[in-house]
Amino acid sequence: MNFISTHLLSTILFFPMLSAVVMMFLPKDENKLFRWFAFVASLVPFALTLVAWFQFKSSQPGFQFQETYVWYEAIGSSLHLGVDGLSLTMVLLTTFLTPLAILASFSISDRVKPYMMLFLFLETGMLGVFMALDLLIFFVFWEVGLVPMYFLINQWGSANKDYASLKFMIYTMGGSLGLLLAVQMLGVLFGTYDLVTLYERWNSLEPGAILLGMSVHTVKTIAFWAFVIAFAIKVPLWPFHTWLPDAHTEAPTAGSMLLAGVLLKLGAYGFLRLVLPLYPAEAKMFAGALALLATAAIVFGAFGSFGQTDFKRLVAYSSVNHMGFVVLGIAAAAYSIGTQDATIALNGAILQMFNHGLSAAGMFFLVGVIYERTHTRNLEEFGGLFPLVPVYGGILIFTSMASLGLPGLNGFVSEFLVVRGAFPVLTAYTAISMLGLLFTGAYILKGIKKVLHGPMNEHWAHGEHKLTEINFREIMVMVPLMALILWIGIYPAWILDVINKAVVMLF
Amino acid sequence: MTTETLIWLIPLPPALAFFLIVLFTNKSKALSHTIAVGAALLSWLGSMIVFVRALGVEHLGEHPFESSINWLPTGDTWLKIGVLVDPLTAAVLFFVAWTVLMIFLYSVGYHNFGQPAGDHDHAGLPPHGATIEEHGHKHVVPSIEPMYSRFFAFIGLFAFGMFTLVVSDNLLTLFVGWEIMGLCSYLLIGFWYGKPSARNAAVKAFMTTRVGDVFMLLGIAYLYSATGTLSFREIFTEEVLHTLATIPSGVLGLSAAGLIGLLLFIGTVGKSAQFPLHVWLPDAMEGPTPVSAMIHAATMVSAGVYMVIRMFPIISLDEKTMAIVAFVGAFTALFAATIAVAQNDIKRVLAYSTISQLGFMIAALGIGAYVAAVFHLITHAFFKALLFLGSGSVIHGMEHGVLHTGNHKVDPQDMFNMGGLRKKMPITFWTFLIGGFALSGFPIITAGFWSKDEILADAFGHGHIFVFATLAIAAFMTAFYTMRQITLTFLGEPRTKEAEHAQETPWTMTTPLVILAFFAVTYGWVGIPEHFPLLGGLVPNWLHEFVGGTLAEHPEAVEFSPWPLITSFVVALGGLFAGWLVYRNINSPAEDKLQISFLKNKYYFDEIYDYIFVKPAIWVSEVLVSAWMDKGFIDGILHIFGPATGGLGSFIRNKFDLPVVNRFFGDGTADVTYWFGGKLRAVQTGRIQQYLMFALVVFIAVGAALYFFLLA
Amino acid sequence: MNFPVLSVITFTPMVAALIILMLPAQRKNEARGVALAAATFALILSFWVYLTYDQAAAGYQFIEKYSWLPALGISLHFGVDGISAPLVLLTGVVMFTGVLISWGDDDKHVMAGIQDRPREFFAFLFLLAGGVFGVFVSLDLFMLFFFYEIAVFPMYLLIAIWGWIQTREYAAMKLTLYLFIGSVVSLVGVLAMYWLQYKNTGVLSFDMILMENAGFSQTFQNIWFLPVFLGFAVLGGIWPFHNWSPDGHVAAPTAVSMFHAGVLMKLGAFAALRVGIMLLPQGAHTWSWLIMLFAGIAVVYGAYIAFVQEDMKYMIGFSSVSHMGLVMLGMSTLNRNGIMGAGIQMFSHGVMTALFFAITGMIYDRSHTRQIPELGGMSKIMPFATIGFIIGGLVSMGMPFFSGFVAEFPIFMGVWEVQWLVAVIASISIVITAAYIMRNIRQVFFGAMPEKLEGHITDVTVLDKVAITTLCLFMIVIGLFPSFMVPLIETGVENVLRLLGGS
Amino acid sequence: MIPLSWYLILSAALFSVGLFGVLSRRNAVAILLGIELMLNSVNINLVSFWRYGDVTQMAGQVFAIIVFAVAAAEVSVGLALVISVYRRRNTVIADEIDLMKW
Repeated sequence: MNFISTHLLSTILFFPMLSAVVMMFLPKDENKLFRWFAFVASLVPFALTLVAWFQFKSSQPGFQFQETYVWYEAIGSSLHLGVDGLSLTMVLLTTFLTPLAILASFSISDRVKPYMMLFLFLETGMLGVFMALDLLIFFVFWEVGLVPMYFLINQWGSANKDYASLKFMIYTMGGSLGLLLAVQMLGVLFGTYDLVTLYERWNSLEPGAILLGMSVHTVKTIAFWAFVIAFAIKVPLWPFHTWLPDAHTEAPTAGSMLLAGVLLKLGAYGFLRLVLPLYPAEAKMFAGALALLATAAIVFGAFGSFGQTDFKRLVAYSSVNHMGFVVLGIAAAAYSIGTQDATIALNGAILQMFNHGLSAAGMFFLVGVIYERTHTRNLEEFGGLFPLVPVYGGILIFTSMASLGLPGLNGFVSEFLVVRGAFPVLTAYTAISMLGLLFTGAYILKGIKKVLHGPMNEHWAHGEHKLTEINFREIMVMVPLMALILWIGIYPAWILDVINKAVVMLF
Repeated sequence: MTTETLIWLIPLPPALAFFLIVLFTNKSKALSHTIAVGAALLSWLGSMIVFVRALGVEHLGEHPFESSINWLPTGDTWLKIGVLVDPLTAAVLFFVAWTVLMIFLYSVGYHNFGQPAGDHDHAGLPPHGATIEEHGHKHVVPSIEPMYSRFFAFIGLFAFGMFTLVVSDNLLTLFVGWEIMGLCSYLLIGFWYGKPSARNAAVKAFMTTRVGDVFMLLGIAYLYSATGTLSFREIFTEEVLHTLATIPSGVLGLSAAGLIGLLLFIGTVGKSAQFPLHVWLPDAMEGPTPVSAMIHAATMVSAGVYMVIRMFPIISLDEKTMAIVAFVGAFTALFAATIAVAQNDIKRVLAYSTISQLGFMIAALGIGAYVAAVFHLITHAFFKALLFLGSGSVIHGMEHGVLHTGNHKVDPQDMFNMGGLRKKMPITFWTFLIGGFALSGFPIITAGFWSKDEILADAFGHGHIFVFATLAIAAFMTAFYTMRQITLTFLGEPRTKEAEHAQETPWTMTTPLVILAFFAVTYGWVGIPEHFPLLGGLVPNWLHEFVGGTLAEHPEAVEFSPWPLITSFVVALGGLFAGWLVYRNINSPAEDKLQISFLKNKYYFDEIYDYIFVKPAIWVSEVLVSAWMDKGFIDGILHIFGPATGGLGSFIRNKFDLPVVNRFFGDGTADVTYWFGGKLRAVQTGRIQQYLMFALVVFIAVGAALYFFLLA
Repeated sequence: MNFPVLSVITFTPMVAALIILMLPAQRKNEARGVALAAATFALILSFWVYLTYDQAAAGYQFIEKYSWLPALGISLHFGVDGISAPLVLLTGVVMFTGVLISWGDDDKHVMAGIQDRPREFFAFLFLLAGGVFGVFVSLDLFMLFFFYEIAVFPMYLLIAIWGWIQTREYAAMKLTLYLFIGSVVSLVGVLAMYWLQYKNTGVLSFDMILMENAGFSQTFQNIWFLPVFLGFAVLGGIWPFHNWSPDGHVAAPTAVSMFHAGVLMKLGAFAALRVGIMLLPQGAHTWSWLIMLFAGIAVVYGAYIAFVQEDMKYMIGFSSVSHMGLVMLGMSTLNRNGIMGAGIQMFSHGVMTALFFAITGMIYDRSHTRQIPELGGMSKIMPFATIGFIIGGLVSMGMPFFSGFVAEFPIFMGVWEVQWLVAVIASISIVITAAYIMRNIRQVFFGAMPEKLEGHITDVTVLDKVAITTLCLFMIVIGLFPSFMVPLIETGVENVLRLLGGS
Repeated sequence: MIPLSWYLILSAALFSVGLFGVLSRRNAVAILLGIELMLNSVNINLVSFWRYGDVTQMAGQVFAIIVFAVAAAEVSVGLALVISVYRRRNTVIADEIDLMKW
C-alpha cells in the first residue's frame, strides 16, 4: 500500500489510462462488461482523490504530494506532479464527474469499447493538466486532452458532428499555438520547464534587459497575450466562444457533460496557475480588457442563450455565461492582486468553476435524458411534459435553479463572492454583468417553461414514443450532483476553506 | 433549550416538511398535509415562545438574542451568518407565524381535501369537479386538487424562506430567504402551469422581482466591500454609519450610505411591487388564493418592507434617498388606489389595494415614521390576509354555484356575477366586513385606523404636507373601493343563478377568517398613542416602547394635533359612505361609470413594459446576439480561415509550385538540355570523313592553344 | 569488435537479393519468404546495434576497417554514432514492414501487394536497402558515395516497372535525374575536399574522421559548403528541389514509396549533416541563414499545398516535404536542441510516413483509387488500419504523447535561440497539418462508403497488421518515453557541436 | 650519317599523304589504304627514334611491331565491314554510307 501512498498522484493520473489499455484486450461485444469495467476503473481515482483530499494539509504552503520522474531530460522537462488547494479541487471535480459521465453513457450501445476507452483517456488528459507542475507537461496534457474529445464528438455525435468536432479541434489547437511558442520561449530562456523555478526566474528579469532583440516588457506582453488567447478560447471568453455551442450540441450526452464540466475549467485553471503568477504586471495592466471580455461573455452569453430554440444550445450558451463570471473574478483579482477583494474574487472564481462543473454536468445530462427518449432537442416540440414525467421535472427545476444561481444552492455562493470581489475593483463591469445575471434567470425560466409547463403534451403522452419516466440509473447519476449542489449551497466552508488557504498562499 | 437554538430551529420544520413531502410522501395527500400543517404549527409554537421570551427581556434592542457561525472563509477573515431576534424581529415574527399557520390551515379546505378525485382532472389545471351518484340523482361536486401534496411542499418551502429572512442577523441570509421566496412565488403562481396566463404570470413575477434582486445584490456587494461585514449589529454601529455617510459614492451625488440604501430600496420596489416594478403583483392572482394571500399579505411583500425597515438606519443617513423613498411610496399608494377602483375581479382589487397599502408603509419610512411603518405593516398583514382568505372562500362558494348550474362560462371571481352573498355566506360576510373596515381605517374599532392614523399624524407632524395630502386622498379611495367591493359582492340581491346557489365554505376555511378578524380588530389597541383624546392613557402604547427599542436612539412620539385625526375620520367614513351610495344599485359593468378604460387596463403599463423591455430583449438575443453576432460575425471570420488556407494552398500549388518550380526549373532544364542536344545533333552527319576532318581541326586548335598558353 | 555486425547488416540485403534472383520465377512465396527472412535478420541486428550502443562512450562505435583501394586512401570503414544508430534501426524497421506490406494476399480476388515478378521487385528493393544501410554506417566518404549511388539506381527501376502507369516514366526519370545531379554536385565538392586534404596533410584518404580536422580554410569552406550541402539536401527534399519527391511518391508502389519517404529522404538529410555540416563547420555557420530560409519555406509551403491535395499520396508526399523541412530547420539552427530535434524527427517522420504510405497502399490495392473524395467508410471494414492511420495522423500533427511532439519541440526551441520569427511562422504549419490530417481521416475513414466501392473492400491481412503494429509501437514508445532514444541522439549531437566549435 | 630530321620529314610527308587520302578519297577501301599509309609513317618514326636514340632500349622496335599487329587487325576488320556494307548497300562510297546519322 505504501506504493500508492508515495505515488498517489501518478496513480490517480495514470490509472484511467492503464485501465483503458487493459480494456483493449477485453473480449469483443461484451457491452455490459465494458460499461461496468470503465465505471469501476473511474471510481478508483475518485477514491484515491478522496484519500488525497483528507490527507491534504490545507494550511501547509506550497505544493503537496509532489513527485518527479524523468521524462525528457534533454530539454530540461521532467514529469513533475504536485497539487495545492486550487488544483486538488479541480482534480476532485474531474474524478467526481467522470464516473457519473460513464454511468450516464450506459445507454450508449454502438461501439461501447472504444467509447469507454476514449473516456478514460480523456480523464487522464484532464487530470494531467491539473496536476502538472512542469510547463511542458501542462502543455502536453492540454493538447492530448483534445484528441479523445474530438473522437467522442466525431464518432458518437448527432447530426453535423463533423463540422463541430473539426471546428472544436482546430480552434483550440490554433489558439494554443501561441501558448506553444511562449512555452518554448520560456524553456529556451531558462533551460528548464519547472514551474516553480520559472515563477521566480521569470519575474526576477529586470524590465530594462533586452531579450530576443526586444525589451523584456514587450516580450512579456506578447507572451501574456499568447497565454491569454489560448486560455480564453478554452474558457470560452466572449469572442472565442462560437465553438462551444456547436461542440456541445453535437457531443454525446456524457461527452458534453465532461466538456462543460471539466474541459472549460482547463482554460480558467490556466489563467490561475500560469497567467496570474507569471505575468502579474501585465495582468494588472490588461485586467480592464479581460474584464470587458468577461462582461461581454456574461451578457452576450445570457442573450445568446435566451435566443436559442435548441435546448442543448441554450445550456451551452449558459456555460459561456457562467464561465464569464469566473474570468470576471480573475480579472478583478489581477487588477487588485494582494488585497482582500482579490482573495474573495478568486475564492468566488474557483468555487464558481467547481459549481458550474456540477450544475452544467447536471443540466447536460438532463437534456440528454430527454434527447434519448424523444430524439429531438427542439424546444418547440416539448411543452407540457411535467404531468408526464414529474420526477424528471422536479430534478430539472432543481438543477436549473442551481445553475440560475438561486441562493441556498451552490451557484449563488460563488457568484456572490465574485460580485463581492469584483464590485469594488471593477464597479462598472460588475454592474453591467448584472444584466447578464438577470437574463440568466430569463433563459433558465424559458427553458423550464418551454419544456415542462403547458397543458399535458398529447404527442408524447401515448403511442410508441410515450415518454417514460427518468429511470433509476439516471436518478443515480443526478443524486450525487444534487446532493453536492445542496451541500455546497448550505455549507460551502468545507471546500472554500481549502480554496481560500490556497489563494491566500498563492497570491 | 436556549432561545438562540430555538431561533435557529424556527425555520427548519417547514424546510424539513418540503423535503419529506417531495421525496417521500408525495403519493399520499393526507400524510403530506398533516406534515405541512404540523411543521407550520411547530414554527408557530417556536415563534410564540421566542416572542414571549423577547417580551420578557427589557431593553431587548441593546442585547437581543443572537448567535452566529463562521460560514464563508474570505482571506484571513470569515463571513459570519447567524440569527438575531430584536424587538422588530419579534413583532414581525409574531404576525408571520400567525398568518402562515392560518394560510396552511385554510389551504386544506381550499383544495377540497376529502372530495373525490376529478373526472378528467390533469395535473397542471385547476380541478373541474367530480360527478357523484348520490341517492338517485347525479350532481357535480368540487374535486380534490390533483397536485395536492406538491402545493403543501411549495408553501412549506415558502414558509422556510420567510422565517429565514425574518430571523437572519445579516443581509446575506436575508437575501437567501428573499430569493427562496422569489422561487416559491414563481412555483406557486405557476402552480396551475396548464393555464398559459399562469405560466406567463409566474415568469413575469420571477423576472420583475429578479430585476429588483439584481440591484439589491449590487447594494449588498457595495455594503460588504465598504464595511467588510454584512451583519446588522456590526453595521449599525456609530462609526461604521458615520464612515458610510461621509464617503461619496460618486453616483448621483449620493453618499455611500445613500447609494447602498437606494440600491437596496430598488430591491424592495421589485419585491413589494412598488411603482415601476408593480406589474407582476396583479398577475400573481393566477395562483391559488392561499398563495395570493401568502404572497400579498403575510410574507413576500412584507418581506420587502421589512428589509427597508431593517436598513432604516442606513437609508435615513441620506435625505436624498429618504426623499426618493417617500415619493415612490406616496405615489404608489395613490396610483394603485386609482387602478383598484376600476377592477372587476375580486382578487385584483385586493392586489392593487395591497400595492397601495405598501405604498403607505414605504411613504411612512420615507418620512422617518419608523414605528408607524412597523405598526401598519403588522396590521395590514392581518386584515389583508383576512380579506384574501375571505375572497378565497367567496370564490369557493361561487364555484359551488358554477358546478351546481354546470355552466362554466360564468367567472367565479368577477364581482358583477355575485351580489347578495351575505345571506348565503354569513361568517365570510362578517369577517370580510371587519377586514374591509380595517383596510379603510374605520375609526376607533379597527386596527387599520390606528396604524394609518399614526402614519398621517407623523406625516402632518413632521411637516410633509405633500405626502400627507396624497396619503389622505389614497385613504379616501381605499375606503371607497373597499365599500364598492363589499356592496357588489355581499349587499343587494344575487345577480346570477350561480350566486344563488353559493354555499358557506367548510370550517377549515372559516376558522382562520375568524381568528384573523380578531387580530384585525384587537391588534390596533396595542399602539394607541398616549395623548390620544379619550382613550390615550387606557392601554400603554406598548408597540412604540417595544419596537422603538430596535433603533439606537429611541424615536420620540410626535406631539398630538387634531388635524390628522379629523382628516382620517372624514376620509374613512366619507369613503365608505360614498362607496355604498354609488354602488348599491349598480349590477352590471356597463353602468359603472368608473370603468374608464385607462384605469381598467392599468394605465397600459403591461403593454408599455412589454414593448420597451420584453420585445427588444427577445430581438437582441435572437437576432442580434445569436444570429448576427455569433453566427454571422464571429463564425464568419472563422469560416474565412478554412477556405483561405485552401486558397493560399492552391495558389502556391497551382500558381507557383507547378508552373515555376516544376515547369521552369524542373522540366525547363530538361527542355534546355533537349534543345542543346538538338543543336549538337547536327554534328553527327553520318559521313565518316567529316568526323575525321572535324577531329583534325580540333586537334590542331588544341595543340595551338596548349603551345600558346603553356610554353609561351 | 569480433563480430563484424555493421558489414553483415549492410550486405545481408544484397546477398538476399542474389539468392532471390536465383529462385525460379513462378515460386512467388519462396521469394517473399527469403526476403522476409533477410529483412527480419537485418532488423534484429540493427535493433541489437541500437541497444548495445554504449551511450557513455559516445563517438563512433562498432568500427570496422577493411582496406579497399589503399592507393587512393579508400577503405571500407564502417562505424555508427548517436545520430546514425537510430537511422540504421529505422532502415531495418522500414525494410521489415515494407516486405510485409508487399506480401499481399494473392489468393483472394483482391490482388493486394506485389503480384507481378515479385522476385525482381524484392531483389531491387533489397539492393536499395543495402545501399541505404551502407550510407548510414560508412565513415569513408567514397564508400558513402558508393552506397549512395547503389541506393539511387534501383529506385529508377522499381518506380519505372512497378509504378503507377500514368506517371511512372516521368516520375522515375525525374527522380533519378534530380538525385544524380545532386550527388554529382556534392561529389565535386567532396573531391575538392579530398584534394585539399591531400595538399594540406599529405595524406590521401577519404576517411571522414581524418577529414574532420583537415583544417580547411574559411574561404574554402564558404565556397564549397553550399554545393555539398545542397547536393545531398536535394535527396532530403529541401525546398526549391523538392518536387521530385511528391511525384516520385505518387508513382512508386507502396513498399518503394515507404522506402523512399521513410528512409531515402533521411539519407539525404543525414549525408548533408555528416558531410556538409560536420566537415565544413565554418561554411555551415555562414550559410545557415539560407538553409533556415529554405527550410522555413519548406515547412509552411509543404503544409499549405498538402492542405489542398485531392490525392492521398500527394498529400502525404507534401506533408513529408513539410516535415523534412522541419528536419532541415533543426539542422540549420546549428545548436544542441535543433540538431537533436532533427535527429529525432528523422526517425519519427520515417516511421510515420512509412505507416501512412503502407495504409494508403492497402487502400489503393483494394479500391484502386487514391482520390480522397472518391473514398470513404473504410473504418467499418478495416478498423485496424484506421487506428494505425489515426496514430500516424496524430504523430504528424505533433500531438504530445507521440514521437512527433518529442521531435518537433526541441526543433522549435532551437529555432527560438536563433531567429524567433521563423519559429512563429513555422508553427503555423502545425495547425494546418492538423486540419488536413483530420479532414482526410474523417473523409476517407469515417465518411460514408461510396456505393462504387461497396463490394470489394476487404480487411487488411495479418501481415499488414503486424507491420502497422510495429510502426505504431515505435511512435508511441518514443512519444511516451523519450528517454528511449533522445539520450542516444544527444551523444551524437555532442560530436557535431564539438566540430561546430562547441557553439 | 643522315640526320634524324630527314627521316622525320619523310614520315611527316608520308603521314600527310595518308591523311589527305583518308579525308578526300570517296571509296571506303581507299580510306583504309590511307590509314595504312599513316600507320606505316608512324613506324618509320618509331624505328628512326629508336635508331637515333638509346639503342639498348628496345621500346621503339617493340612498339613498331605492336603497330604492325594493330594495323593488320584494323585492316581486316575494316575490310570485313566494307564487304558487308557492300553486300547490303551495293556501294562502297563513304558518303553514301551515312545511316549512322542521327
